[in-house]
Amino acid sequence: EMKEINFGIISTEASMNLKTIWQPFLSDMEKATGLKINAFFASDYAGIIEGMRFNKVQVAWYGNKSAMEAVDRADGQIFAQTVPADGEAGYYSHLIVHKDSPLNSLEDVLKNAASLSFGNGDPNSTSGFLVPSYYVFAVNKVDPKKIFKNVVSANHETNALSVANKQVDVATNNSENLARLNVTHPDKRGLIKVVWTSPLIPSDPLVWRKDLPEATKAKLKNFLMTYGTTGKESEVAVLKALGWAPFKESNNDQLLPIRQLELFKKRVKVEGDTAISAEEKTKTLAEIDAKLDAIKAKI
Amino acid sequence: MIQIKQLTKTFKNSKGLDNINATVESGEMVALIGSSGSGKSTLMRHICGLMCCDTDSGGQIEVLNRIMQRDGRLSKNARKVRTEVGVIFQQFNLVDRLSVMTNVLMGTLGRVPTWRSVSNLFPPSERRLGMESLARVGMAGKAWQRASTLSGGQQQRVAIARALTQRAKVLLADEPIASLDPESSRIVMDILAQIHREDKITVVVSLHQVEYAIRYCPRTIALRQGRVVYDGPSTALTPSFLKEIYGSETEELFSPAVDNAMRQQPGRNQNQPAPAPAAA
Amino acid sequence: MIQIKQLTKTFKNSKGLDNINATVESGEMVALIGSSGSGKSTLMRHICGLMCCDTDSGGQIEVLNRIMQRDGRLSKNARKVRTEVGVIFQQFNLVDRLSVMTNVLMGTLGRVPTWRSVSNLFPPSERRLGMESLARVGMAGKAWQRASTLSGGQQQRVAIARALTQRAKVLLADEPIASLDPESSRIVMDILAQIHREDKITVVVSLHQVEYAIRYCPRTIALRQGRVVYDGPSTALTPSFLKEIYGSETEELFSPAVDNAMRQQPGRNQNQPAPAPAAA
Amino acid sequence: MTAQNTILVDNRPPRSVQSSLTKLTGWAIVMAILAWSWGGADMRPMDLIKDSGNMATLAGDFFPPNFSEWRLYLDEIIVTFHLAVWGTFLAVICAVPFGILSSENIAPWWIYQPVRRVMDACRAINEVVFAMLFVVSVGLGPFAGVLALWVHTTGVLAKLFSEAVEAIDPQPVEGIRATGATVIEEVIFGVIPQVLPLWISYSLYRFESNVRSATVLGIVGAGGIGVVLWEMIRGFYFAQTCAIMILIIISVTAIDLVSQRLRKLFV
Amino acid sequence: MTAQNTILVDNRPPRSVQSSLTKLTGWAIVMAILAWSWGGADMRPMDLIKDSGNMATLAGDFFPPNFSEWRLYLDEIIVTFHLAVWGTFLAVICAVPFGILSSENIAPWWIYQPVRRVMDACRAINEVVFAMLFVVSVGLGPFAGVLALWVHTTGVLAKLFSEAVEAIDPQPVEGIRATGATVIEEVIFGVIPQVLPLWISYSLYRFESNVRSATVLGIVGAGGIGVVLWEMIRGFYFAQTCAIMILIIISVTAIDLVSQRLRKLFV
Ligand SMILES: Nc1ncnc2c1ncn2[C@@H]1O[C@H](COP(=O)(O)OP(=O)(O)OP(=O)(O)O)[C@@H](O)[C@H]1O
Ligand SMILES: Nc1ncnc2c1ncn2[C@@H]1O[C@H](COP(=O)(O)OP(=O)(O)OP(=O)(O)O)[C@@H](O)[C@H]1O
Ligand SMILES: [Mg+2]
Ligand SMILES: [Mg+2]
Repeated sequence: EMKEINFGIISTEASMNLKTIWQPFLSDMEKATGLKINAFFASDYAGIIEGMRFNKVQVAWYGNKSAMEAVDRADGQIFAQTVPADGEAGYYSHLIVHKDSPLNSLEDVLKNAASLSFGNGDPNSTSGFLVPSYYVFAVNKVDPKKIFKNVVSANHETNALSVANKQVDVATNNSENLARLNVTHPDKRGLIKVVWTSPLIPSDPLVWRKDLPEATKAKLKNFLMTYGTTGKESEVAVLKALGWAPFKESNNDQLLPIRQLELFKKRVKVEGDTAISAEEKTKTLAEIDAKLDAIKAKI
Repeated sequence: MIQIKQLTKTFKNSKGLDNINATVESGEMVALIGSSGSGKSTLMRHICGLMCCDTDSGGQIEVLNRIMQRDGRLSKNARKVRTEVGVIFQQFNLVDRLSVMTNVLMGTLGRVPTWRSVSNLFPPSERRLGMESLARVGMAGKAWQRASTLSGGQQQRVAIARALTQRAKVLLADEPIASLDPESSRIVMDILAQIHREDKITVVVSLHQVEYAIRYCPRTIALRQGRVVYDGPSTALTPSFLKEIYGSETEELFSPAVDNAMRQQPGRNQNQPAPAPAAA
Repeated sequence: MIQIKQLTKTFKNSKGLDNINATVESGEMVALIGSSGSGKSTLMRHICGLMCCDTDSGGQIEVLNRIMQRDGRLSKNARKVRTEVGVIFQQFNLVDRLSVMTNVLMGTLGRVPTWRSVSNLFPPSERRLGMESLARVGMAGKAWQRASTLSGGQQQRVAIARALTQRAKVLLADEPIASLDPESSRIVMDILAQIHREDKITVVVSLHQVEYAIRYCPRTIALRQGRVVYDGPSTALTPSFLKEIYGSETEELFSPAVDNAMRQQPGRNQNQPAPAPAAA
Repeated sequence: MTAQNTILVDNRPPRSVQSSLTKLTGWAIVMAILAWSWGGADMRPMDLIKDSGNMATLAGDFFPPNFSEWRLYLDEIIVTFHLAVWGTFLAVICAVPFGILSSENIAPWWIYQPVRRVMDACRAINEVVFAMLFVVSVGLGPFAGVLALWVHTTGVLAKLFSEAVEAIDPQPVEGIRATGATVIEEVIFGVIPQVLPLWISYSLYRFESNVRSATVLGIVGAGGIGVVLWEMIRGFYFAQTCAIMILIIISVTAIDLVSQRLRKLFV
Repeated sequence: MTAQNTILVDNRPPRSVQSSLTKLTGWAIVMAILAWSWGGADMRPMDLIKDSGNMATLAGDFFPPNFSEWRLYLDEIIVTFHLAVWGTFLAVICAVPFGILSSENIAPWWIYQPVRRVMDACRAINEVVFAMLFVVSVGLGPFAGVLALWVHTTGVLAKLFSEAVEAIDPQPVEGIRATGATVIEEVIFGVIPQVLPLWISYSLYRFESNVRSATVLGIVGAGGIGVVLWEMIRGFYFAQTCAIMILIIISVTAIDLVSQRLRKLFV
């Protein structure tokens, strides 16, 4: 039986990790579970995941990509999922252009690509990189590095502002980020036009270490699943501040679409890799395809 | 030439100068004597406008009939006036890392346009003048050496060359021989006397030893605790007379203090033996 | 007491010492003379084991019958031997930022255990000895002052006090009066002579001026270009004799060179007037 | 005048009590600050020993380094170097006037106070934050990094430069002033020759630091090896991370050795 | 012996040609490096002017600063301060022996070479990487930050310290050696008193830098104001970002002023 839980919180694509917003939620958690909750906030997931791997963090808040790493490297297991306040099951990846741009659809973008500059997302970003590279580029069998006039990569914030400032013609972004921009800088948001929207990306998961004592797991799960559903005004308010409705149960399968994309990305990379021998290449590709098939079967 | 009126300078705890009134005429060579701390350097620094006297004390200094400072404020054209006053400092005040020649050319800054000096494009005529000045003090051979590689006596002579290059009408020399051995002292004083004679420059030289004042300067001004206690012909300065106005401090003025080297002033070595009575 | 055999030291371009052989008996007071660059300091540094002679030259130095160095290698117990040799350096070699007292207590490092010295817990008996040594050189009043605030002559005396505190049996003094005025020189030489007399300490003192050697030391060793050119009674050192063995360099040995101050060695001021012939 | 040849016996002159009191207070304050910070810094020295095994495991992941993509790393290191060169160069150019203007002994207070505050601001804010800001205005890539290093380094160097200026010997400057020189001439002939060796030494030192700092700028996409380094760390490719770090160490050491040589030439 | 009282006229003695050649070569190399780096650093000075409007707009968003949550910021700044205090303190303690052991004039080459290389490595690797390493052994939080600062700062200070040691006057050390002192005594009484003022000055300087560096450690969860700062930038809360930056500037400036005072006491 544990007395203390180290709770890691990173900024994900969909949420911020400001201590002040989280504090009421964390104290409610302490009260309800009787565990002492030590919260740690970080801007980057590497530290939290390594911490979880060595049992310095027991429960953590992740984005999809980082949750995948946590499951693979750090004995993590997804057990719950947030639900955005608007009730959607997740968020979307976008391609954005300036309001005055003549581009209005994905076709326009791909057609005029040779004269456009493209702001790609951080390679670790799900919505900024992974999703568009599959649904926009891989599906259409083009390589962004080749078709665009030039490509730079940055985080969502920079990409949004770069489009608003006309420094790049097209960029990736996501619905959460644009919503936040709409609150803080409506004028900037007004300068941005969405030309493409992806399929739904599942919302942020909560991950715990597999080897957590069952009793502790039960306490945590019980708290999360009931939070905000018992009709307490205060709890609803806390969730609202975090931008959420009550939580939903979830498991590692949440990651399957993401894994699919990740594997696909890997496959493209191996295909284009000239450094490895043809024999090795076919072998690796076969492995990847096998994994892809396994995922397809699960879905 | 130099007119000093009601000059008073108060330092934090003490009076550095106390109601000094003096006039030096054109073409004079005046010695300024006084024991250590009597205010010789302070007076010199006021004359060349590096220090200002007490505000609203009514103090005023005119050099070449132009006001250098009044009431504790530098006059607007102090910079212009300074170009007419050459100063030789007690610690030479050369720039160590520059060559001897560049140091000497600093004397021309007052008349060379800033853009020329800053881009190191001194006119050839000025360069020639600098070299001539160095030759006059016997330092032409060291023109391209760094100032820091010179011995004390040589630095002193470079400082004189700088003042010469300045073509100043007034030369202030603050204890130019304080850190030199007797032979070098003689050489430096001879050079000053020669400049005074040949170029008709007004010279004010502060000295620690009365013997030199008597030998080289017709007139002496003596300071004590910031006040003028004597102003008249140097020949009148007999030991007994000095004792009268100085009290026990006389001894120091006449025989070089043995314990000077023992004072807690490392890096400043003031023991001069009795000066050689014969000039070159 | 000190035995030097076949000592040769080659610097990059020149021979610093060239086959020196000499023996100093217990209780002697020996002067080491020679012009600048003749190797006096180099010899001293070999005797106290701060420098090693050429390897495999057969050179050897014994102090108090224990080997200090042989064949260019320090002996194992060089550190122990060093504790018996007090050294007064040409530039005093005090630690500026420590107090005079701490500097003097450095003399006890050879016998005080490291843990005591490092934690500044010198035994009271050693502290008393340090204070007595300071008193002997007339510096007890400055015991808690920083060494950097002392004048040259005072620093020299602190260096002597350090050597006294070391209770060394041999004292090496390298030009202890080179940077002092005549009065301070006399004081310092008197102190050395007194130590020699009262404590029966063997003293080797290097000097620039033969007059002092004649006055204070019965025996003189003269060096020239790293070689011993004279070893015998000081009284035999007449100017004509010196001229014979030294050639034109004699002059420097007898009358302090006027242009010493003009050599390009700022910070080193060697002009001593003729020493006062009367002792205290 | 009195030759102190007499033998004074004065067994224990009054030791300066005040100075040892000051020292004691100083130490007490240091101790108090350390104690106060103990809690805030969450010091748990025992944990370090207890779980050092974890660290060994993690460090083990770093070895053997994987140099398979060394060409890419090398290219990026060279970009990092370029970035540091220009960032430092521009900063040195700006730090000269700002450094002089923020020196007490040259500028009047109504100039040096505001200039210093501006420099403080440049210094206080991290390069990465500046990089973020510049990325927005000039777009992604090394140029934003150059600008960020420039602003931050200007703040740092202006301070170091002005400290050197404040420590100069005033006498040569007075010597020049007395010839009737203008203020600019005083600075050029009196101040700069005195501080030049120190300035060069500081600039080289900062150049080295900037090569290191440039590796962090990658976090926000401002070019150089940093981008690759972070990608590797985030992807948990520790063997590659190790290779990159080794290359960084080698190149920083090389720069270090060269600049040490250069410094010796000037000082 | 010859009193140079004669008047020599020697109009233009041979100016040292070699030194001006060396200078010219030096400048040529600098220019070449700058030119070479131009492309790599992707210098686009025109963009800076062209897009200065963007920067102005962006800067405009920062004002007026929003201090509504200043208590949180202040708490975090204090944690950052604590972190820097301990990181620097531990580093100073370690830098003393390592600095001495990496000095050419004290240690033999088979000691100073390896020690220097280790210190180079500590210096070349970023604090953030170290923070990651320590997170796994001591867990998340400020302590990991302290350890990271410690290792990195030890590398930096050891180098600065050893530079000070290499510049000492050897004479006092010889004076102490000649009394038969041990090597440790030589160092304690001969070396340390000479370098202490400089060491203190360097340590205080590094402390200031560490307060600034500590703001980056937040990225990996090592506590301090850094986390908050990053979140604010990420979330486009520029008014809050501005408030935080102002607080950082104020506290760094305050530390600066205090440490300047302290430095003057010791030097
Ligand atoms: N800037 C200053 N601040 C405070 N006191 C000063 C200052 N300059 C000079 N004094 C004091 O003014 C007095 C006169 O000093 P000054 O340097 O003029 O003496 P001096 O006659 O040139 O002595 P010396 O022969 O030693 O050069 C001294 O008591 C000195 O301490
Ligand atoms: N470390 C060294 N490296 C090279 N040459 C040296 C070294 N030390 C001394 N010398 C040379 O050895 C010679 C003897 O020097 P030393 O210092 O012993 O002379 P000295 O007799 O003490 O002279 P002075 O009276 O000037 O002190 C000189 O030519 C000197 O340049
Ligand atoms: Mg004076
Ligand atoms: Mg010598």
